[in-house]
Formats: sequence, structure tokens, C-alpha cells
Amino acid sequence: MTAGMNEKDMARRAAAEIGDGYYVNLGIGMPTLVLDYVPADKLVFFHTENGLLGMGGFAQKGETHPDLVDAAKQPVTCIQGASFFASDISFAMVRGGHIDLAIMGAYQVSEKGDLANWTAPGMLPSIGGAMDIVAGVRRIIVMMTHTTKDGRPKIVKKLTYPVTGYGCVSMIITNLCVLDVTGEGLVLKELAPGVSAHDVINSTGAALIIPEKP
Amino acid sequence: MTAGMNEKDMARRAAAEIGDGYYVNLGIGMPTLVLDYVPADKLVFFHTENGLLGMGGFAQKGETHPDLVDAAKQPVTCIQGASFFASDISFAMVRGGHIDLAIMGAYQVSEKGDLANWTAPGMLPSIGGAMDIVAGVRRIIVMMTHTTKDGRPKIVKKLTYPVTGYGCVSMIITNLCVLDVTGEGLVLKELAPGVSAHDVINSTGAALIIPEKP
Amino acid sequence: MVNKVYKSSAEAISDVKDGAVIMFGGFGLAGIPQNLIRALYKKGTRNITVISNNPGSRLGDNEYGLAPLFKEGRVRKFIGSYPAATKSFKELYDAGMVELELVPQGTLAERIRAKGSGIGGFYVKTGAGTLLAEGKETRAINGEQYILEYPLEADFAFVKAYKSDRCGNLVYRYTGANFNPLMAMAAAVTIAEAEEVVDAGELDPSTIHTPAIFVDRIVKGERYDRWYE
Amino acid sequence: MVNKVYKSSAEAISDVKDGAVIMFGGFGLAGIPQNLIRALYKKGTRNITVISNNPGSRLGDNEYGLAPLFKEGRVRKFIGSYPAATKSFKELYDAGMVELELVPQGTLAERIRAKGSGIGGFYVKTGAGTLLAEGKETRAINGEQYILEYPLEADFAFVKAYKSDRCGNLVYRYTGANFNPLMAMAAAVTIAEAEEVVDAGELDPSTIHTPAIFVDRIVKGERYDRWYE
Repeated sequence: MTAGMNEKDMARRAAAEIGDGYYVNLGIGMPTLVLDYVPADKLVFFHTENGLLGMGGFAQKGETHPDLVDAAKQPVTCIQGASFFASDISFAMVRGGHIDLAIMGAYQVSEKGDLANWTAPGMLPSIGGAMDIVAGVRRIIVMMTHTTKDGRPKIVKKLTYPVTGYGCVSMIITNLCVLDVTGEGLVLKELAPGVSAHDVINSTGAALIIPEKP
Repeated sequence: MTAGMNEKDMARRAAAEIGDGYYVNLGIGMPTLVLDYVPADKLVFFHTENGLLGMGGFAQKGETHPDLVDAAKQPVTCIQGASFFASDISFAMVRGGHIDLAIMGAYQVSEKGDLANWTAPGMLPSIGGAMDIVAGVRRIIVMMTHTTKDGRPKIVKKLTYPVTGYGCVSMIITNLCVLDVTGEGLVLKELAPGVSAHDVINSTGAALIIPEKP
Repeated sequence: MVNKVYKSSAEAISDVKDGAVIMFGGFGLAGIPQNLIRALYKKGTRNITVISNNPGSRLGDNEYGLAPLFKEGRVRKFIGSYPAATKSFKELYDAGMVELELVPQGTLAERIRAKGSGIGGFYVKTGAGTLLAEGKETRAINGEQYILEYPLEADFAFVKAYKSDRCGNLVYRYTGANFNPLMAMAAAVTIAEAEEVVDAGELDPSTIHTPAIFVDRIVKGERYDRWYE
Repeated sequence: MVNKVYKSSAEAISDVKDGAVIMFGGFGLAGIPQNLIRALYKKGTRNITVISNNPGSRLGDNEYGLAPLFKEGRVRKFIGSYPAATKSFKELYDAGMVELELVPQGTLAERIRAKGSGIGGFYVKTGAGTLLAEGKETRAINGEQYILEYPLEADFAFVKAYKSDRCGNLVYRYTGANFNPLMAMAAAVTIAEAEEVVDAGELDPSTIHTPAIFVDRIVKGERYDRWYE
């Protein structure tokens, strides 16, 4: 598929949601690409739930330390002004509503903003910090491919996978579009280059509100 | 009264209950005298609930610091191996059962080991850490005069003052004697010099168990 | 870029309104935000709810810290563990001029931490069966009586650090920490005064007591009184 | 005087019995008590309940940390947040050879802290309405759904510090703290390994992460592997 956004485009789009001075948690995988797209005039503190506020980026060979990793257990660096702390404080930040924004992957998102991203039938259930994050972080953006590898919609009327959290997602960024989750339903906010509203509707398992000029 | 123990004698007696390696909380007032009677061959960490483990003693002129005080808000010093921490950790130590021993003053103790030491009719109610301490510290020793200034018993069948905690006191050290609080009742463990069992019985508002050789 | 550093204590607290609920760090006089308290006194803010371990401290014949706010009748309600620390509080209380919510010290710390940590409530043995448990739910857990305590929240926390960096990372010294790190987590707006304000990167990130995320405003304290010889 | 310092990891864990419930600090491989884990493996202890964020870590084709204990069938039950960290766990789980209690990471930290802090239970929103809330009490607080969580306890905590003094005061470095300070508070017996063991007074008392009261035994770790280039 040549139309639409690739992972880097999606990360760039997600980064645009980050304000100056934000404290941001990035999920494992695709969301970590967002690190590369924060403009230099913004001071952003990236939180990793294993106990670091102010993650710099992935550590290069020779600058790794066995006790300095991110939530994906990868060696990372930290910025000036960073802090390290125990897991209870880390989740106080999360559950206590101190983190401004989390950008996460998902298996499914419902039209009400319900999120499924922790387990699926046949999978070893594993949760990490995902349920804490959706319960406490002020705003949740999901960043994912619009459909599964075999073309089934991941944006659905009702979740069929086990729920991570109810009504927690505010925005969905996919390779096809950007959707806002509102009290009225899913609003098509932006289309990716070369993608039509029709393409999005065809790939989506829930009703969409299409403003006159999306 | 010349018979009986004075405050220093009582402090020395209380100090004998402290084992090597103990973590000990001392109440405000008379119990702080215990600091002076810990033998040099024992390493004891004194806990002050405002956030210090390893209090040394009262600070002399010239060695005070406005941010280094004990639970009575007096300037103190700390020993090598001391640590400072926030109030939540301090009370985790207390409530979580980590403190071996607390030595406290009291207005009244019942024959069941119920303790009243926080307020009395007409008094401004003020609690500090006393209720947390009796709820969590492994062993509570009360150190007090046997009677009130006007001669009324402080050791009673049932408390008449508001309760700090139920069944929490293990031992009572007074100017007249040492009592153990047991499942059977108050046992006269030791008599102060020049004091008879009869003297103790006359000054006590609860039944006492007098072993054959007290 | 976001600047958290304010020029003066007065500027840092300029939007505190009458009726505000304010947490004040400190135990006795250790770790009290003395410059922010002085600025609040000068500003004349009234009808305050004070959450603090004690309502000021008495040394000899003088009373310090929060005591002047109480004496001037600026405080509607005190939530704390040790009101007996000042004569001025007792006088106001006996005269029915101030409301008191008495909370055991450990429960006070934990209720504040709960708010900052997104804990909706918790059970403690502290106070079970006493006057301070009146009106509170109880529950037997493993055969022992616990009472249910709820979080304490505030519009502002005034805290005092030894050092802050320009991001708002705080370190405390000696027993100056006490309630400060907990209150910093719990209020809608946290204002920190520090003896020194340093650049980002000057504090060892493994020794930060209060991470910057909990601190909204920073000011270098104008004056630090010492009360003991 | 009381001596908490043991000569070897083997000596420090010599009384750990089959069937023990053990908390292991560490997240991924950061801050894991690798020497104590190796000693436990050599000792051959069986039927262990492991409380840890993850059951070891996979790097390339190899698995480290707790993974060998699982592979050898020494673990009866795993309580943690991220069992998917190793292939070996999945194989055992699929074969019905190990029990799993899955706990969200923040709730795991808080349940451990609760035990160490004398909290009988607490309410969180985390997991409300999900599979992980099944069988748990719920309560509406300020119009939101919370679930009741209880403390987690253990016979032993194996923790890893950067430095310990001879009294047992611990400091951690970078993300090596994670669950270690919480587990140190929660177990009946806490055994700490440290990269360096120093004399009392050598650590700044205002920068201690785990006060000595929470630590029963100390050992200087024999060998520290680095897993990353």
C-alpha cells in the first residue's frame, strides 16, 4: 500500500499532540518512534513505568548500563533533569493523573473509546503497566494499523478481545486517518495522503462521523 | 517519696528491655531519657516518626540545624548509619510492624493493656503518631508515674479516658514497680527499692497477680 | 519552553484565592515553606483550610511558622495531627473560631499519598475502635479491625526543599522531607521553595526525592530563619 | 553487635526452604539480585512461589535472570505483571506446569508496598470491569468504579542494591530501584545483595533509598553480568 501514513508519519502525527512541558508515556513498539519527532523547542519528559522520567533515547553500544533500561527492557539514556524512582512512585505518577499523555498500541478500539491491547484468545495473558496507564493517564492516544494483517477492522462497534479499559481512548492515529473519540462517536478528523473517507469507512467496523470538511 | 524509682531509674529499667540491633521509638517526655542508658555494646536505632532512623541525642548549641529535629520538634543529632525519609515511609515502619519496641508515656493503662495517652476531658485533642504506633509497633512499654499528681491510680480496670489503642501494652514501668500485661491479667514482675507489694496494690485500680516471689 | 521558576514567593502564590485548601509541608519548623507562608500572610488570603501536621510551632514565648495565619484569623479549618503545638490554636479552638479535623500522623501522610497516587481509599488499623474512628467504615481483615480512610486533596501544596533544579526536581535534607514529598504529589498546584535553585543536570538523578512531574512552580526562598542556637 | 553481613550469597540464603514464597526485585534484568538467584538455583530449592515483575528476561536466543529457575521446574506459582517476557514461562504455562496470578504492574507495586506499610487493603481503578477484576470487590467512589486489592506478602525478599552499608541502608542506581525498595519492606526476611558494601557513615543519610530497618541480611554480590554491549 503506497497511500496512507507509514510508521514514521504516524509517529510524527502523534508527536504533534505533545505540548511543551508534557510528561508522556510511550507504549512498547511503534509508539517509541515518537521519541524522534519531538521538536527541539519543546521540553518533554518521557516516562518509562519501570522508574525513569526523562528518557533520552536508545543507548548506543558502549553507553549501555545493565541498570538503565526502559519499559521494554531495552538499554536507554536519560536527559538532564531526569529522575529515577521506585515502582510505587512511578505508578503514583500514572494512577494519580500526573502523566499528561500516553501513546499506546492496540488490538482493538471501540467506538466508545474502549481499548483492548493486553491479550487475545490463545495468547499468554500479560499486562505490564497497560491497565494502570489507561486508568490514570489524562489522555490516551492509540497508534496502530487501521486493520489486522489479514484485513479485519481493529476499530469496532464493540470489543471482542478482553478489555484493557473502558472509554479511555481520546484519539486514534492509524495508517489511514486520525479519529477523535467523542461523546457522539468516532469523528474522522484527518485523512492520510491518498486515502479517501470511503477507504476509511470500508476498513472500519464502527460508524464514523464525517464532518463536511474532514 | 524516697522509696521507688526516679525517672532515671525508670529509664535505665526500660533500656534493659532493648535488645541488640533493635529499632526503637521513644515517646515525647520521660521516655527520651532512655537514650542515655543504652549499653555501648548494643547497636540500637532510635526512630523518630518525623523521618529519622538513628537519632543520636539532643543537639548542643552550635550543632543544631533547623531541618534536623525529633518528634518533639527538638534539635537532635544522628548516628553513623542513620537515614532520613518522608512521613509515609516513617509510618510504613511503624504500621508495617518493623519497629521492635516503643516506649511511651500514658494517662491510663487498663488491666487488659488498653492505653489512653492522647486526650482528656477539657484538653485540646492532639494525637501525633501515638495511634499509629500502638497499632503497628511490635511491643509497647509504658513508662509513667504509678498514680496521678493527686494520687489517683493510672492503672485501672477500665479506661475512663479516650482510648489510644486496645490491648497494645505489654509492660508497664512505674516509679513503684514493673508489671507485665498477660492474658491472665497484670503480673507484678518487679518491685522498686523500698516498695512493697502492698504499696503497689494500694496505688493500683486493677487486680494484680502477685507471684510468690515477685 | 515552559518556565516553572518564579521571581518571588509573592509572585509564586499570587493566584491563591480566599477559601483555598492548602497543604503545608513541614514538621514543627523543620522543612516548612517559610517564605511562601510569609508571602501568603502578606497577601492577606482568608478563609483558608490548612492541611499540615501542626498549626505552627511554639518556641519559648514565640510562635512561628503557620501560627501567624491562625492568630490573624485567616484559617477556617485545620486538618492535621498535632494542634496542641501552639497556644494560639487552642485559644481559637476553644473560642469556636476554627474547625479541627484531627488525623493520626501516619494516616495523614497516607491519605495525602493516596490522593497523589490515585488510591481511592485504604484500610488501616490505626484508630480502630477509638473516637477518631467514629463515622468511619470498619472491616475485619484477617481477624483484625481496620478502618477505611479516604484521600486528602488540596488546591495548593506549599513545600520546601533544600535544592530544586529548574525542572522542579527536589531534594530534601535531614528531617526536612517529612510531609513535603507527599503533599507535592497531592495538590492541584504544587509550589516549591528551595534554598538553592540549580540548573537541570546538577542533581544526581538517582537521588531525587520529588520528581519534577509533581512540581508546578519553583521559587528560591528569600530568607531562611534559624530558630535554634 | 548484630552483624547483618554474610560471607556469600549461598550463606545468605541457606535457610530458604522448599515451598518458600520469595519476592525478587528487578525489572527485566535491571536491578535483579543475580547472585542470590544463582545461589538459589545451585541450592536446588523447589516448589517456590515467585513474586516478581517478570519471570526472567529474553535477550536474543538466551534467557536470563529468573528464567533458569522456571526452566528447571522449581517454580510452583508466578505472581507478576509480565509473564510474556520469556518463552520458557509460556511453555510451562501452556503445559499446565506453573500457576499464574497476573497483576497489573502498578497494582503489584502497591500490593507489595501495602504489606510493608501495614495497609490492610486499598482501592484502585486499575482493571475495574476487566477480566483481572473477576472475583474482586468493587466500590463506587466519587462516581467511579474501584476494585479492592489486598497486600502481597512473602517469606523472603531478594533485592539488589548498588551500595549497602553494613547496617543495611541501601541505595539504588538508575532504573535498578524498581520493585526492590518495596519488596524490602514486605517480606518476613529481606536479603540484599549489593555491588559494594561500605561502612556505616559512608552513605549520605539524606539519600538512602531503603533504610536499614527493612534489611535483614547483606551480601556483596560475587559477580555482576552485563548483558548489553
